[in-house]
Amino acid sequence: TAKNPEASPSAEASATPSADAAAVKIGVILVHDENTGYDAAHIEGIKKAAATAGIADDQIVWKYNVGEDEGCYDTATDLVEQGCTYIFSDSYGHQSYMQQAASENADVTFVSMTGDTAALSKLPNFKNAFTHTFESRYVSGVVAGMKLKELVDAGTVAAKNKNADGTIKIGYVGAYPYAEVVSGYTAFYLGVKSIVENVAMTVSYTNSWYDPTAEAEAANQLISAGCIILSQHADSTGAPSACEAALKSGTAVYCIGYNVDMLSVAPTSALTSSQNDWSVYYTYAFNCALKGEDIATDWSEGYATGANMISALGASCAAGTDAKVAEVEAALKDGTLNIFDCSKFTVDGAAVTTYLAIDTDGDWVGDTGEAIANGVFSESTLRSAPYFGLRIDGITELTK
Amino acid sequence: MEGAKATVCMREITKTFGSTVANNCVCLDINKGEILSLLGENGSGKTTLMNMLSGIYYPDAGQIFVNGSEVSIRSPKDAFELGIGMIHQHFKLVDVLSAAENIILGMPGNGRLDMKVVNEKILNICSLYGFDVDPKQKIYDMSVSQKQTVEIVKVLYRGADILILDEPTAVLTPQETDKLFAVLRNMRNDGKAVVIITHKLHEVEELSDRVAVLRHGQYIGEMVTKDTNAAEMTNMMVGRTVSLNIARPEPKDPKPRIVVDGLTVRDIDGVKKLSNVSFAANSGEILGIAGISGCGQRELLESIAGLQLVESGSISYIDPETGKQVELIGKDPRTISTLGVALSFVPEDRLGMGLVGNMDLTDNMMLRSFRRGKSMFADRKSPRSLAERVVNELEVVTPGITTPVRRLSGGNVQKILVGREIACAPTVLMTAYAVRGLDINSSYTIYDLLNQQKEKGVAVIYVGEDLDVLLELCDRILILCGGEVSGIVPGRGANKREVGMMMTKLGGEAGK
Amino acid sequence: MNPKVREPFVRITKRDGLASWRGWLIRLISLILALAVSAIVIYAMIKLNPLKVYAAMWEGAFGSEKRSWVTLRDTMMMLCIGVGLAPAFKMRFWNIGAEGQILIGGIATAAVLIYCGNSMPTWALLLTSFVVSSIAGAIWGVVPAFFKARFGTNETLFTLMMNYVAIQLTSYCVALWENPFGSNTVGVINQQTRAGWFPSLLGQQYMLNVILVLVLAVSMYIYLRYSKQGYEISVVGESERTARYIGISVRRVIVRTMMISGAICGLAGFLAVSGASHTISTSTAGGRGFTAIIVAWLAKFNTFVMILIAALLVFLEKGAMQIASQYNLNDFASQMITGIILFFILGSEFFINYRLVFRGKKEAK
Amino acid sequence: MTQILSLLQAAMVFGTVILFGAIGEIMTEKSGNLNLGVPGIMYLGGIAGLAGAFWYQTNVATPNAMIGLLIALVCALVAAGLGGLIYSFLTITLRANQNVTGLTLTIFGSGVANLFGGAMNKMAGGVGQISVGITSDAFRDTLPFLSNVGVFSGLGFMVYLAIILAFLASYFLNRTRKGLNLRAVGENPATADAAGINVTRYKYLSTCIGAAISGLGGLYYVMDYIKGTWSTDGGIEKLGWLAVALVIFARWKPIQAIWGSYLFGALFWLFLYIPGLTRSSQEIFKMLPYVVTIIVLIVVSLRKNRENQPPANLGMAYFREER
Ligand SMILES: Nc1ncnc2c1ncn2[C@@H]1O[C@H](COP(=O)(O)OP(=O)(O)OP(=O)(O)O)[C@@H](O)[C@H]1O
Ligand SMILES: Nc1ncnc2c1ncn2[C@@H]1O[C@H](COP(=O)(O)OP(=O)(O)OP(=O)(O)O)[C@@H](O)[C@H]1O
Ligand SMILES: [Mg+2]
Ligand SMILES: [Mg+2]
Repeated sequence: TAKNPEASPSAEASATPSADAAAVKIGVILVHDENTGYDAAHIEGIKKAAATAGIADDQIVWKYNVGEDEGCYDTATDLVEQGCTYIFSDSYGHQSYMQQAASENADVTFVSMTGDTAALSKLPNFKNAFTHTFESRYVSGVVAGMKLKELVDAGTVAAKNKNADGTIKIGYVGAYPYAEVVSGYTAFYLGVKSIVENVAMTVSYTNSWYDPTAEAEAANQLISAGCIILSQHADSTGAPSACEAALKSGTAVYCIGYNVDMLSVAPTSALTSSQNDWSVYYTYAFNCALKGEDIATDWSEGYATGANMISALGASCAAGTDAKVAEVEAALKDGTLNIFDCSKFTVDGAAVTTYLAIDTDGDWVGDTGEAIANGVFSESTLRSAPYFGLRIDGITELTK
Repeated sequence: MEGAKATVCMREITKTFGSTVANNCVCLDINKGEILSLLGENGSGKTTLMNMLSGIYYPDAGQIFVNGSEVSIRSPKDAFELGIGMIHQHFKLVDVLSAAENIILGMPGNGRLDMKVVNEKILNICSLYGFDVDPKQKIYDMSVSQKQTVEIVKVLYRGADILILDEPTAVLTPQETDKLFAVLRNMRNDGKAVVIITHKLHEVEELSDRVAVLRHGQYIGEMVTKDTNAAEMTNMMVGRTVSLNIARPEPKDPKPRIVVDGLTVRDIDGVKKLSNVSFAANSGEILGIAGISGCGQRELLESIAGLQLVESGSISYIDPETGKQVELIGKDPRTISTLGVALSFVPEDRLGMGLVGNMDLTDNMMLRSFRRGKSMFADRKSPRSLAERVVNELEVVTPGITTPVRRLSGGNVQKILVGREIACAPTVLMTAYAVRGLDINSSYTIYDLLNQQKEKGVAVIYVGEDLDVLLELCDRILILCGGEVSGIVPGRGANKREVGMMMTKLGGEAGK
Repeated sequence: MNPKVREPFVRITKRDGLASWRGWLIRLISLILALAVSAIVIYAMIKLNPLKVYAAMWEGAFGSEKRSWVTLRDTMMMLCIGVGLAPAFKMRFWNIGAEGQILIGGIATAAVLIYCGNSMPTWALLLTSFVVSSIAGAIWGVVPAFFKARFGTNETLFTLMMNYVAIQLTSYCVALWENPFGSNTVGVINQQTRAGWFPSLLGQQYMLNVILVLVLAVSMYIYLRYSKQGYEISVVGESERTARYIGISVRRVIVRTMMISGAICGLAGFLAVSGASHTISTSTAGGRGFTAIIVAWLAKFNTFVMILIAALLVFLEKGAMQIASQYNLNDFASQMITGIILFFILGSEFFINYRLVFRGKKEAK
Repeated sequence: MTQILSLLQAAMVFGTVILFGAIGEIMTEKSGNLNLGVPGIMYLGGIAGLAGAFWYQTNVATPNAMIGLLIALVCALVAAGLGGLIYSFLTITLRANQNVTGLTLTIFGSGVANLFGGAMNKMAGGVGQISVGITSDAFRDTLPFLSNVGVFSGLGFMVYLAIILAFLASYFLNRTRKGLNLRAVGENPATADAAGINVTRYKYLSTCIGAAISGLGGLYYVMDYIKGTWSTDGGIEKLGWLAVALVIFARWKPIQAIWGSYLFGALFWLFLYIPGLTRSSQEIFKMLPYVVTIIVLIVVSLRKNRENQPPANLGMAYFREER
């Protein structure tokens, strides 16, 4: 698998730090601390990038458990007072407050990770960045597809695992019906579908980014409804451990995690987890900072730069998964594989030909930015945050 | 140094509560085979002294000897082990438990509790001593005297060599009192030591062998009962000569002030508490209300004060100035009290109605007056001076007017309550059990106060337990029996026996 | 039988009228002891110099003018809720529903800012939010009060449940107002226009918060101490039977008091949304409704003492963020320290009210 | 059908957490102590159990499930009991205000637990990596004779332990002398004291034992509900509050708490099983358990009953010489 790619292109630039490298001071605003997978991944990424770029520990000021409220604004301006020139925040809910701080402190660069309003705000010192998580979800979907194929071949897929139309039930525990989530589960579904054609996916939202019991209960509900493969876009180990428990008590069900390697809680039922390597972006950003260059307003990279990957394959993975994954990953890296190839999915039975991705007037409906060209929906090219909001055929959301 | 018969010797016992010295170097002997009366005014430290024997309080200084050896009584458990049992002034009962459960509370033993055996044993004791207790009845369903009976059975059940009773008869009927006294005499004859605290001097004379007197926390002296009399005992308690006659001036120009007609009241459970009660209370006279406990006195007074839901009938108030009639039923307590109808009700637990235990004297005085004036803010000046006046006039024993009333001794709490009600300058003054638990001196102070009110032309309604007092104090006596009017007799020349009969049987002997 | 001669080794007697400066001295000593114990714990666990840790905490709360203002703003928020809870608790009404009342006030404010943001000037928006949020909070407080007054329904559980109902209602509103769809955040409301935000006063962004809450605190002090209604509240709290006996309508007092209590907690929601976060989420109250119970009780409902306690708690919270940032110490450590400090302060009251008498030291008269 | 079973199971698992909390709190409240520190105590129980099992599993080459389970149980009981001891010392001996002490204990417990939980996450190599799988599995093993019986398949032994504890507590309170004494202490400590009952000892014991039982709720949450992991999301705290609520809901009767807790659990997760809800209407639907609780509360208060009242002296400190 592609865990921890050795070098990323932007890392090479760090060879020539500018004279005032010591003057760079980085502020980091985290919505939680190292106790949640999502923040842990950011922390790890920043530390790694700092080491690569040659930024000392005392040049980074960490702020943990910053709420998505005035606390974020307070913290951001406090970091400015402490002399930070680059300030990063890791949660979407921080964005408005980061933007507010950016508009008041023109000589400090603010980066709202996973945000989407940097370009619209027209503030030169306000940036967004995101990885191509949908790519690693697609790859994890392929892993799941391989397993499903094995299950079908072994005759494990029972009647209760099938819908009336014969499609096989798989499930997805999502946080919110947010474009980032929709884009992710669609990619996962398409990944499974690339191996096993007749699958149908049910999505259950927990209405929380992190809630172990809700994720577990949503998973239990999907399992009891007959889903045989589960994946998730929520941060806890709730769903994988529910699968592991179900598998133990005799219900065949396997799962794909997110952010965190789930093998410790679900050694038999976990197949792999889709992951982000945030160090790729932070290395890029830190190098820009050291050189005094402008950071891209919207940064978005994926497999090609090593910003995405999947975790080590679990023991339950089907034979041949390794090779298949390598093949898909190579295709993603060299650009020959388009995940959102419009010929591979339909919406309400019809192929999609046009999709406006960017909302400029605040009515939450895209009005500029055509995302489809040459029969391919290009995700995360118009801005860093995902915008794939289509509900394609074969996927049902339990709640709208 | 201890007398041969003395089973308990208390030597130089001192106990203070904050700045209050409740007992100051008290020495007291309690003898086997003897009933000792402990006398003293309210707040003189009787309860405190006995509580140190029963392990509730621990003395600041002094020694206690039991059967000749020095002991340290650190808890009620220690007291039980020394054979000391006490019936407390305030009930020590758990409301939601049954009589039997209360009686066996804290008794040694492990494991499963067999209530059948317990109940049988209790019934045995009851029949032995002639008490009537239903072991399964919950305390909250009981009348005051039933509760007191449970308290008595409780000590009998445990058995005690030294029995202390703190005002046990305050709420008992005369018949129950007689039964209790018979039991106490038996115990004395069995060689046990009995201490009784009471303010009813005729009980002292009737029952005890010896009296000991406390005043302001100090031991004053002791006497053999048969060599003394009520007047001497009172003088010793008070420290000066007091006269023990209740005055009864002739009513001046009595006019109906409250006219009750066909009053019928049911309680929440639908039980009839008053049935077709009619009478008039006149200005310038004291109307006594007699009856055994639970016969409806409380409901009657509360109906007049607007605190009770009335089923039918009417209560009219006749304004002394205009002579106009006002219907009180349906009016809220506030309106009624602004008309000049005052009620001072001393409930069984003394506090809890009419006073707020945690508030100081001033704030308690304010309860009646705080609404005065249009201002948003309450006036605290006049209640303060009223508090000072009541303390001075009624000789209330208190560290100061900023002491929470809960800290005062029972009798003093009552003085505050009655004093406040009278201070409202009412046109109708109702008092219930105004002298319950009061020492004799204070009781007479209260009678004088009532007479003063009567002479001012106030219609006074007096509910009391002591028939002798009713007969001496009141101009007319209304007798209630089971919620109905058994009769109304003039106070002068009324026959105690006859009134007693009417309390238990409608219309007395004549009603047969 | 079993005569015991030994006097108990130590016994407790009640103290009367301790001079108030000695009371405060005892509290101060307990605070110092608490800091010492916490220091030992800090050192034992992470081998950091506790003095440096405390210095960092001070730095975090008051290290700059901005930080001081943020600390002040949050203290005022906590004080506001404490002031709101005071009359209810004084009446022995266990209002643990502040959390919900704050949220409802916050929802009301957010609704005004969202729906009227473009059609009203800021002063009108502020006035409307003020009124609407206090009414909303009052309603949230009155519902349990009504049932308590009428049927004696247990208010502890009722108000607790009302918190959760309010949280769900907030979730619902967030889903309704979220921007963009599915993100579960409302974002900063009126970010461009700043319509309905507290304006700066005397050049200070949070001056209005401070003034508003101090006015509330002083008024509440006077109300509880000197007004007739305040007196009624104490009587109902001490003894309902007595209150009824002297003709206080207990039902009316309960409902009226909870209306006031709820309204002030609702105002705290207004303060949180209009005066600080300019957004609404399920964490708008953030547990402060519970913490403020500690503030109100420890201060024995004296609103001026509440300022001290609120400041202490907020100081600990702000300090925690700093030590987490500076020493990479998980900021849950601050909750532990807060707990230890409060335990000591709570325990110190004992030495103000009671005295220990040791064996052999019978008091000289 | 499987959906209903799945809901019932969710209800029982959820209910068991708060049932432990509630039984412990009933024992505590029966002594007149209102301990609002239940969430904190459950935190302490949970983290201690997890830490014990983690320590055992990382230090032993081939850990034995039963030993891990016992260590976790003992650690949870002791830690939660110590939480109760802090509360007891402050409120019983030092007569501190019970409400504030309880709330403080909640802050303290959650602080300690999350601090150590975070540290353990780090030691285990990152989030979600604390693996006490062997111990957790032992907690989740179904009883052998029930492993295939519908809703009971997949329920660990602690579900039954909670029920047994509820019956034991009820028996103790209503049928034994010590139980009677305990109730008297909570109703009227002055009376109990005068009857020779050691009020202080009863209060201490029942509060500490009650806390230990409540702590089992935290242990069950960690070991069974979230399967031997730790998260700092405040999940235990919320359940702790619901346990306090359940005490009142069950009117201080342990046996009533059993069905009360399951009802609460069922209502809590029902929204997942109702088809056709939108995301916002789901949020409204999630009010159900709370609204039902409120309705039950009102209905109960309409039927006024002396037996349904809290212990009369709940929340008040007792000092013998006070009056
Ligand atoms: N626990 C206490 N705390 C404070 N003061 C007390 C306490 N107990 C008694 N006192 C005070 O000690 C004094 C003596 O009270 P005590 O109850 O012994 O009087 P008493 O003789 O029994 O009076 P009464 O006849 O009214 O019952 C009173 O002034 C009372 O206020
Ligand atoms: N055999 C017995 N021994 C001792 N006490 C008993 C016995 N039977 C009943 N009681 C008493 O009767 C009262 C009511 O008991 P009961 O069994 O009806 O309790 P309950 O109110 O139904 O409580 P729960 O819901 O917990 O069963 C209790 O106070 C109990 O102490
Ligand atoms: Mg648009
Ligand atoms: Mg007395």
